[in-house]
Amino acid sequence: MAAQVLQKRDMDALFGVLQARGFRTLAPTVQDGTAMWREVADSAELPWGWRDEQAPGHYRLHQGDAGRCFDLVHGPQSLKNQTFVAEEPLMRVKRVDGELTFESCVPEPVPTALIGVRACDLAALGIQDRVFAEGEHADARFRSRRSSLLLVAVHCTRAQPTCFCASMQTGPEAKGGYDLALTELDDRFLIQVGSNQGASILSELPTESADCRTQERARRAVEACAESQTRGIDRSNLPGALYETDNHPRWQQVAERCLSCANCTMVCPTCFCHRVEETPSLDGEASERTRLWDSCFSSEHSYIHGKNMRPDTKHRYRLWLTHKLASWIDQFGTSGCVGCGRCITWCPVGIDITEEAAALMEKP
Amino acid sequence: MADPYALYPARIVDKSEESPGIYTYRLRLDDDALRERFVFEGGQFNMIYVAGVGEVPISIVSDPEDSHLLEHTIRVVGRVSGAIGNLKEGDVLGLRGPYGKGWPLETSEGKDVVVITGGLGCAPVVGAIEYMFRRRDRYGAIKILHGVKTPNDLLYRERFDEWRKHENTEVLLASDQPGKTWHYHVGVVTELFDEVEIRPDFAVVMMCGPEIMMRMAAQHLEKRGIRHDTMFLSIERNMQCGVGLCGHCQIGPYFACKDGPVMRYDRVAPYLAGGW
Amino acid sequence: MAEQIKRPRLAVFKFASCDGCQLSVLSLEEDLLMLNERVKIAFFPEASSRMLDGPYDVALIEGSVSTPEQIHHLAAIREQCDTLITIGACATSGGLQALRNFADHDAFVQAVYPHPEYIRSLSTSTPISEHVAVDYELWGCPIDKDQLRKVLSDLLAGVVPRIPGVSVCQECKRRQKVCVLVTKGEPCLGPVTRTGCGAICPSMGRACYGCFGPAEPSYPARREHANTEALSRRFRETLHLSAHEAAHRFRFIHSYVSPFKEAGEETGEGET
Amino acid sequence: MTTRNIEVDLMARVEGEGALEVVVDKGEVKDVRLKIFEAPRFFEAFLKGRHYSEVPDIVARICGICPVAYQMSSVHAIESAFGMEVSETVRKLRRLLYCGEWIESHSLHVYMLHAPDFLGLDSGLELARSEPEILRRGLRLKKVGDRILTVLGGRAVHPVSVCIGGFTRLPQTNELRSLLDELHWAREAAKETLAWVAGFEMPDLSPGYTFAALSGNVYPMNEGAITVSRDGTAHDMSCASDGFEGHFKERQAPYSTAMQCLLDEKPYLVGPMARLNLNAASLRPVVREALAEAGVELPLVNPYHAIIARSAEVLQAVDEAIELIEDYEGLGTGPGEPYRPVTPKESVGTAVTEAPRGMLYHRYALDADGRVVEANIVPPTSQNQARMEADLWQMIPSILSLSDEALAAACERVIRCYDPCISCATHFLRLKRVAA
Ligand SMILES: Cc1cc2nc3c(=O)[nH]c(=O)nc-3n(C[C@H](O)[C@H](O)[C@H](O)COP(=O)(O)OP(=O)(O)OC[C@H]3O[C@@H](n4cnc5c(N)ncnc54)[C@H](O)[C@@H]3O)c2cc1C
Ligand code: SF4
Ligand code: SF4
Ligand code: SF4
Repeated sequence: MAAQVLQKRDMDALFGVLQARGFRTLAPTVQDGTAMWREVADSAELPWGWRDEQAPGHYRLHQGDAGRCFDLVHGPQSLKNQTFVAEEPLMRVKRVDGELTFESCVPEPVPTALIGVRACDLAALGIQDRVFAEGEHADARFRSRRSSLLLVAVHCTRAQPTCFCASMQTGPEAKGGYDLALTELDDRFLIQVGSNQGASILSELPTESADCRTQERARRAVEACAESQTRGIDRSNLPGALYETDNHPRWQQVAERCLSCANCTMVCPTCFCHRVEETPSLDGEASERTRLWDSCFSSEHSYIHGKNMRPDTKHRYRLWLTHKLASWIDQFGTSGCVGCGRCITWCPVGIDITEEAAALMEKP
Repeated sequence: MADPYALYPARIVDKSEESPGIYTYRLRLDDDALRERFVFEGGQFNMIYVAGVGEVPISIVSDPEDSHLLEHTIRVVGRVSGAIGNLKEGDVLGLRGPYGKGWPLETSEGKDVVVITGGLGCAPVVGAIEYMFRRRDRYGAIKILHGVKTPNDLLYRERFDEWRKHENTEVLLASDQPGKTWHYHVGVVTELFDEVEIRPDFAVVMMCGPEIMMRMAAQHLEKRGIRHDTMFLSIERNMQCGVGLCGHCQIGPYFACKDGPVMRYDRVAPYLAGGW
Repeated sequence: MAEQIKRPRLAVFKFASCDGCQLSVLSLEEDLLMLNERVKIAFFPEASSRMLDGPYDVALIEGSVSTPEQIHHLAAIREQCDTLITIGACATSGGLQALRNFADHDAFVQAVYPHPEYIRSLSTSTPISEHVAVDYELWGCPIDKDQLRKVLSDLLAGVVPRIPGVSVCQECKRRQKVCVLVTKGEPCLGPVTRTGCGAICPSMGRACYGCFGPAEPSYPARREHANTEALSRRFRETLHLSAHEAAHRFRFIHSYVSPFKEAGEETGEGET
Repeated sequence: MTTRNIEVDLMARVEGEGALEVVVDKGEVKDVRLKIFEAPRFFEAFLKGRHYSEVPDIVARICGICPVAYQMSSVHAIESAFGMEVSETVRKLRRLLYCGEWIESHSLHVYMLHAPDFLGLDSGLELARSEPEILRRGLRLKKVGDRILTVLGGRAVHPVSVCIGGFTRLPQTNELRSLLDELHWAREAAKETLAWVAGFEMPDLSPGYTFAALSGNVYPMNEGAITVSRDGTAHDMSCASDGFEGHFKERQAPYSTAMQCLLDEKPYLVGPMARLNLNAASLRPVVREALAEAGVELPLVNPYHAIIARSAEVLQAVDEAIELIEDYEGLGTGPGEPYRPVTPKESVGTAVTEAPRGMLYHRYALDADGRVVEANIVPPTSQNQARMEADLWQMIPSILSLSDEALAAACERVIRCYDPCISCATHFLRLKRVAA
């Protein structure tokens, strides 16, 4: 279907149609000085007039153009928080008369529409699909949540200095994987269809077909966003080049700054490490197994009895960066980094993956 | 399996002590259908779960041709293994598997096999050795080289004596430190290489032990002309899931759980004992 | 009856402390009743007038060592108990009162008491582990009762307990809390502080003040240290804290344990 | 043998460590010593040089049983030093926080520490066998208090959200509302508690107390004037918190690391009984009804009746908490600041608030950067300490016929009425001189 125009004043129709179809509607909202995803009733709760300011280890909100609701690029959460949730029960174990029973916990799908999904996060979702949803051991929990999502993307028209999606070829234009995609212009949205369900929803909205000027303006806004990006990663020699850096002094240098606190991995939309924790009842009759996000920066991550396979921060940082930019390609046929820049912003000491990658690929 | 974490009750049919702190368990899955379906190869592992405690990866040491009773040899080293050690016949565990890639037992048929093990944790390869002896005529010369730190660390002494009796088989032992009852080699395991003949193009090497030992051994063997792609190493990493989801067991670009635990030396060489 | 005899015997001892960690034992609620069934609470003066002599299977120790008598008392307890667990900051690192370790003790006594001659106390407040062997340490000021429950369940099941040692940040992010360091420039200690509290300070919009002590691996494989140096540098260079202010962040609840101890060294002469 | 030395080496079911020594010679009481051997922790000394913003977290560590009281007295004192007022929302939420602590602390004392004395048990846990439902009720009531503290402050012991000028975060309306179901249950449970304890058989003892508590328009927690009454009804003296040190004087006993505090050289009583007596007029109707139904008349003058006062205050706090929550207008989700900005200045500030065990006085002198120059803290237990000893002097002659063991136990029971918190009582004194 050709692109359509939805006037901003008609935006609540989108919420209405989705809700009528049984979806919970979630969107980024302003909370605690950033954007957090939350269930919202209508467009009034979107971050109208807010813009973010991101830099390494730095995030602030400012007032901007009151007529715009998607100028706030992103907060710490990505789609990962919806599909591979931070903490969830895996199973309940009971002991009855010496027998063990195992009850798997798999969530019932709850139809959920996410409004305002960024290109980088869609790309990241595609990557997590390869990890969790494909292959012999696909994860039932991820799949249940994933299958219940309806995705309304927003092509970015504003980038942060930390963003480098253009260089990773994941954005700022959403490349697919969405049901509907919006481009925000001053008074209207250009709206594109990415799936049959999206088309069917669009048909219920008060839209008109987009004229050439609107399409052109939308295209230019997204292009300008790409051009505004200053960071990037030179991927021409990846994955190979990184495997040659084993003894590069940069690993030690970054380890002296790195806190090993794991924030980068927690906010990264593709990181999938997790561990399983056991919570037995005091009487020993029952136990719950919980899956939690873990991080390759944890000392326990590589622990095997008596030793740590990755004993120092430099080993852990090396595993992380190499995994993101190189080994992921060997493992899953795609980069593990989509260029969202979150790890740069949310690192308490502002370590910058693009800067580190560039330094590592230079001869020491 | 819809849920990769789903566990199945397995009952301890038999428990025997190999030596202090090392036990061999024979487990029987409760579910008949599952038991029938359970097919594995030597060197694969199961995740073994103790209620209220946790789950650990443990190699299957029994023979793939008898999958009704699964044999596991477990050394008590910590939390979960300790809890397994406290269990007795009739107790129920949780089990899922089999996972990972095992020893190249079939492709090694017709070849000489050199088994190099070190330290205490050589259970994963014991199953493979037994497998070959049960099919002794399919293999060429079998040479078992085993190194320990002190004479007291030598486990399975009877098994070594048993194996030694087979035809066309050599068993060589080395201890870093001397001891009164130790009448084998004193020194590191790589020094035993000088005592055995290895035919570069006819031998497959299987190794299990500390990474640093395996790396040294591989470097020695390389000098003796052994090709990298004929050496196989059993890799140990922390594993939470066993199926490539949890990320813990990465070693360079590999997941030890699904690309291993048995891995070809040419692949893992850059990542051994280097903080990967 | 035979069942009763076999119940493990639990004792709770107090040294210099605020009682908050003992209170966490009493706050186990329903689990307190279950615990009371599974163990014999043999010595817990704060909760019961019945004080039975040792030996004890498990002793929980609250508080730091700060008087000469306590050193002897502690040695006696160690002999009486099988498994000794310290509960809380005071017992585990010397606690807030270890601030005295950096000052002139006599001046302190004189400053606080009109009759300093009545006061018998050591010039330092030290962790239990400085005096006797400790089997497990529960961090936190106060401890987290869920951690306590887990450790007790493990011990009752005959399993080696594990106490996680990763950073507060992990929990902070898992709970979808917004980083106060990045969004507000607050000097948060979360990145170098041990997990366990549920990241409640950032949840309450403020910086973590390190009450669970330094993050470090929970397995004895290698005792490495949280990178307090880099965090302190960050406080000074981009959050514009003075050297003194940055040091005070670390010289607080856990002033006497590495690496907070070293990171707290920049304070002015004679001050705490 | 005419001289009897009665000793309780380690008093049980009190917070902190204390001992009791009574010397009786030829049928006459010669000495009564409440010995506090809790190790000194020198809080006032290391407060010096600390930034005002660190004070609430430091002083909370004085006592894990009533950390909120310490936080409250400190923020009020410092706010008064800086001449600042807090918003009405903050004022109410601080009351709510205090309600949480009262409910938690009082329920613990009533059920786990004190009731066993009237039931002939060694510990509250023994109720698990005889009356498990009652024990469950007590633990659940305590948990209601813990939950209020957790919603407002992150955790029950040493909550983290109190700061000078307000809170670091204000709760969302729905977070508070989620407490209401339990609170409604708690209101009934608190009534049952009051009826239950009022039915206990209690010895007669009326030592003729002088009562001291805050009193004002509302039931005191963090507001009201210091008020003294000699009969429990008439207000004989009244002053603001800066008058505290002028009337109440501390001295150190040689056998104790704690200080004793006297009013005109004489012992006086602080705590729930004093509060209840002096504030009968501001009791909530539901409390008045429950007291009447239980046949309790004010003023209360017998130390054993403290358990009744405590139970009445649990009801008072639960009922007020419900009202505070129902009235609460949450701040929505915008990035508004929950505390007022602070401008430090060189100044001195004092405050008294009502800890569960009674008046808690703080005074701070601060420099222009807002760093503490001097601190003085007088906790309730040091105020009650002389009173406890006086009670024993008075009671012991009438029970001399008892065996040593029984006599010791009887003395311990009197002490326990005060819910003494020895961790608090110790290590406070005026900071006279500070190391250079
Ligand atoms: C593929 C594979 C096969 C194995 N086969 C055997 C076997 O046949 N017999 C045997 O005795 N042992 C075997 N191990 C080692 C066994 O898994 C560990 O000894 C066991 O995990 C220790 O757990 P614990 O809780 O007792 O130790 P702790 O020291 O208390 O360890 C705590 C946690 O760390 C992790 N961990 C610790 N040590 C290891 C380790 N060596 N490998 C992986 N994760 C570890 C686990 O998650 C464990 O739960 C194997 C390991 C792997 C990876
Ligand atoms: S590595 Fe960093 S920039 Fe790349 S996807 Fe993860 S968080 Fe985003
Ligand atoms: S607020 Fe503190 S604990 Fe949370 S992520 Fe930021 S630095 Fe870490
Ligand atoms: S966030 Fe830090 S200071 Fe706050 S409770 Fe947790 S560990 Fe303690």
